[in-house]
Amino acid sequence: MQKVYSDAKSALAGQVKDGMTIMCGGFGLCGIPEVLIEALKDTGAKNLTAISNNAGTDGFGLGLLLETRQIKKMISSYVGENKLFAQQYLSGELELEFNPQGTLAERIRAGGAGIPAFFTKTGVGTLIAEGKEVKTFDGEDYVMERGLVADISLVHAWKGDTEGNLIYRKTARNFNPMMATAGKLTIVEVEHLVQPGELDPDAIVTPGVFVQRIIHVPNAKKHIEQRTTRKREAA
Amino acid sequence: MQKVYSDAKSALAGQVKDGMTIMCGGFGLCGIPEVLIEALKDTGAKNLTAISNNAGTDGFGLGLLLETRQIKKMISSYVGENKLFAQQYLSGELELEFNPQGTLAERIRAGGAGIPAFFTKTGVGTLIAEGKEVKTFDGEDYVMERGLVADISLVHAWKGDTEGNLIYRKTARNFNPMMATAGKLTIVEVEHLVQPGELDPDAIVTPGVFVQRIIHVPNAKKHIEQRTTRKREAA
Amino acid sequence: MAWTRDQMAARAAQELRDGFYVNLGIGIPTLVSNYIPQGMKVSLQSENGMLGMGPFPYEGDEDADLINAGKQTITELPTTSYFSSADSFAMIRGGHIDLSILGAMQVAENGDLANWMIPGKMVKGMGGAMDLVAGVKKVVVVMDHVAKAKDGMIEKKLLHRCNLPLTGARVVDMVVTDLGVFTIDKHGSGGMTLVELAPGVTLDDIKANTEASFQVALAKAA
Amino acid sequence: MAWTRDQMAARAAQELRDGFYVNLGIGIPTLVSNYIPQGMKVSLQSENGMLGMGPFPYEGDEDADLINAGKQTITELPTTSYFSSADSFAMIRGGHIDLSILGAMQVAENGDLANWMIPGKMVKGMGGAMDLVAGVKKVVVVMDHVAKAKDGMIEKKLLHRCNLPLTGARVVDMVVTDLGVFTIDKHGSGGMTLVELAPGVTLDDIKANTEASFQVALAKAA
Repeated sequence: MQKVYSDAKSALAGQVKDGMTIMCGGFGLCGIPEVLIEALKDTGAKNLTAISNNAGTDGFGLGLLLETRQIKKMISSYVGENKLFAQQYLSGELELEFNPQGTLAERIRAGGAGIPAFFTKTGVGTLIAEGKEVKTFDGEDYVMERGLVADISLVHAWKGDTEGNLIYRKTARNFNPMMATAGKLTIVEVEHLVQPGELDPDAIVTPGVFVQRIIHVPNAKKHIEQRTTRKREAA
Repeated sequence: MQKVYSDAKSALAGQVKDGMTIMCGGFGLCGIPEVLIEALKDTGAKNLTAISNNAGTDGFGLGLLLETRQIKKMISSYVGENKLFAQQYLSGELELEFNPQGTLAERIRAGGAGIPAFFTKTGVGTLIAEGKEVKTFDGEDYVMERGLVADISLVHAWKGDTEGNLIYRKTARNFNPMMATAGKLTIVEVEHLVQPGELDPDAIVTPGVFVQRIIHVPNAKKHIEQRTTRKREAA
Repeated sequence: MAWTRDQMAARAAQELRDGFYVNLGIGIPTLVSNYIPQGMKVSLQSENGMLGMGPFPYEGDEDADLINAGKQTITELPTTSYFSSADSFAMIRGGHIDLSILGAMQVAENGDLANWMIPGKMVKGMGGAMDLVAGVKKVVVVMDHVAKAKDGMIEKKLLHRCNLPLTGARVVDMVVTDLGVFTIDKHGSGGMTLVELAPGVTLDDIKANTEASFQVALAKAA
Repeated sequence: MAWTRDQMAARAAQELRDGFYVNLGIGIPTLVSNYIPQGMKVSLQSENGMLGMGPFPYEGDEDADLINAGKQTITELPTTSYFSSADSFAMIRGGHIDLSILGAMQVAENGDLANWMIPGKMVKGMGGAMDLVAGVKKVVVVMDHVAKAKDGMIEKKLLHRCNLPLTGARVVDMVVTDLGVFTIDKHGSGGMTLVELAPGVTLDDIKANTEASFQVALAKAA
């Protein structure tokens, strides 16, 4: 059982089919599995449903698969950074399902944890609750939300060992750990590929059982959407 | 806002009332908040409901509060190591609610996460599902289980900083992290009390927001229930 | 003389308490972090998975892996912890964050809030706003009292009922505008109460710019 | 000649596959770890929060913070990771564990399993058993074919229907007893099938000791 693949192309080879549901980690462009997304584009698979908090930006992340019109539907919480997305959505080419960000995160966590549905206060009394079961617990209303699973999850991690144990870096963690648990096939790109024993077992965030395939991306490109800084004060 | 208290007695002072629900971390005697349990006993509070995977053993952990008959009801998954428990249960002194271990863990996680109920396959078609809502999702039956919260959670951690950020050691983690999130008041004993900045922020398991009070227990007693070993092979 | 953006942020900052865990929205709410009183310990949560958010980095110190929910580069503090989006919203939904300060398009007198979509216009999504207003213990809205359209028309934002799709029903505890401060009894039947006027603003100014019914209980003289 | 405990464990070990993640119950199932074929990679999960469980420690190396679900001292491996009970059962409930091998009091021909309580006797609790049988992809029971009571009476354990309270309904895929091996079509209507006999055990021996209805499809000669 060798989990390490030489590159993104070989890790995806023969796995992606038209119409599949793909989860994609990241928040904005932070912690997205950029190399795997490019390889997903290169498979040419069409009519994909993409579950991802955002839709990338024009030319980056899932934005690439919008250009090639490979995505049929997005399940997201915020897509404000992408003009191409707006065009395709307004022209009716692209389906869109908005989820509150916490509900999206919890639906993915539930999918990976074998929980088909749960109740949350979020969205009660709003459009989000329409058509969904609402139930009262201890005098308060809650809406039922369903768990989400994917055919393939694409994940970006900071360090991973050859067993698939993963550690994330700062806010690049975001949706990656839950998505790792909710993919029937989970493929991970890691910035640092290490041997078993090199990660602190108390600090591993994603145990290897959730990871089927790993690639090493030693020079991951990273993008900053909003570069905000402060001036150094004079000494 | 000073979270660090000098000892268990002062950390509990004025907080424990008769009839409260108390969560108590640990699996068997591994990772139990032993010093806080002793202080809980010393408060003399009665008619407590204790939520804990086990009930300690005779003379250790929650076993201490069984001796003093301070516990009215236990919510647990396995209580096989405690003769006093059996006596009090069979005589009708003690109420008992069994939960499958994973359901118990998830109910506590849900309580801390603002989820009043969720569905699970566990226990469908058994005594556990009796009187509970059963619902079919995608052709399979699931039982609805409720989230759990506590008035006070008692937690044992390995390292904690003065902010309440916590790290656990090996299998002593078990129920402690979820219980830290599900207590209206969460009180933690840590083996090593450190300053902010000494813990790796990517490795913190319990962020400080969940912890209201911390005590330092530098010489924590630890107990082994089943000492199993193997022989060293001759060189 | 209405409050400036910074004065509104400073007024909202009066709702901070020592030891609070706080989530600040984009825009004026972000400015609130500049008005945390000296000696008061306030921890900022960023819903993309961080507790203990520091200020913007010095030029050259930006880290692409370290951003806030507005995708801005930020820094960490000695108290910082990182966690997943699921854990972050468990923290929010579970009621562990004390205060959320955010912007709004409309607020109704019963505490209903609309701030995520205008039908017919491009919809960007609600992000974490619905979770924040449903889960956080106290929700303070900071916004201009009225909206000024391009054609110079004024649209009221404090209404009997929101006519935009809701972000949350009965979720707002307090509204700070450039003209004054209102409290809302969101769980009870007490409705909305004007509790403070910006300097030089009169009750008549407020009445002229407010559709919502409100009581008046001014603690300070105008 | 019926199988010994070790032979039963060895037979159950034939269900292991390279790369499997496996949870082993207390008793005979624990012995299965001694029969992992050379060169096969199998990772053991312990439901109290550990993946990659090593053997018992050498004397003197016991660590009170490092135990398995049977509360026995164990060791870690280079591949080990630790996690909370919630995360552990998310792993189990979510179907990420390939195989669970556990003991039983009774198994019915439809895959029903009873192994946690006898009414009227002291009940210790189900621990993680209900979650394991509901969540793990394949469930193999290893047990004596019949129970021998103190008075010498024999009680059958493979039944039409369990008369003890269930641990799970339609959950068992395979039963390994000291007399043979059965498969169960738990999701379909195929019922129970005898697929293997222990050496020297006859079909008549099985019939005499089994209440459950079963088909016979012996792959190997007895």
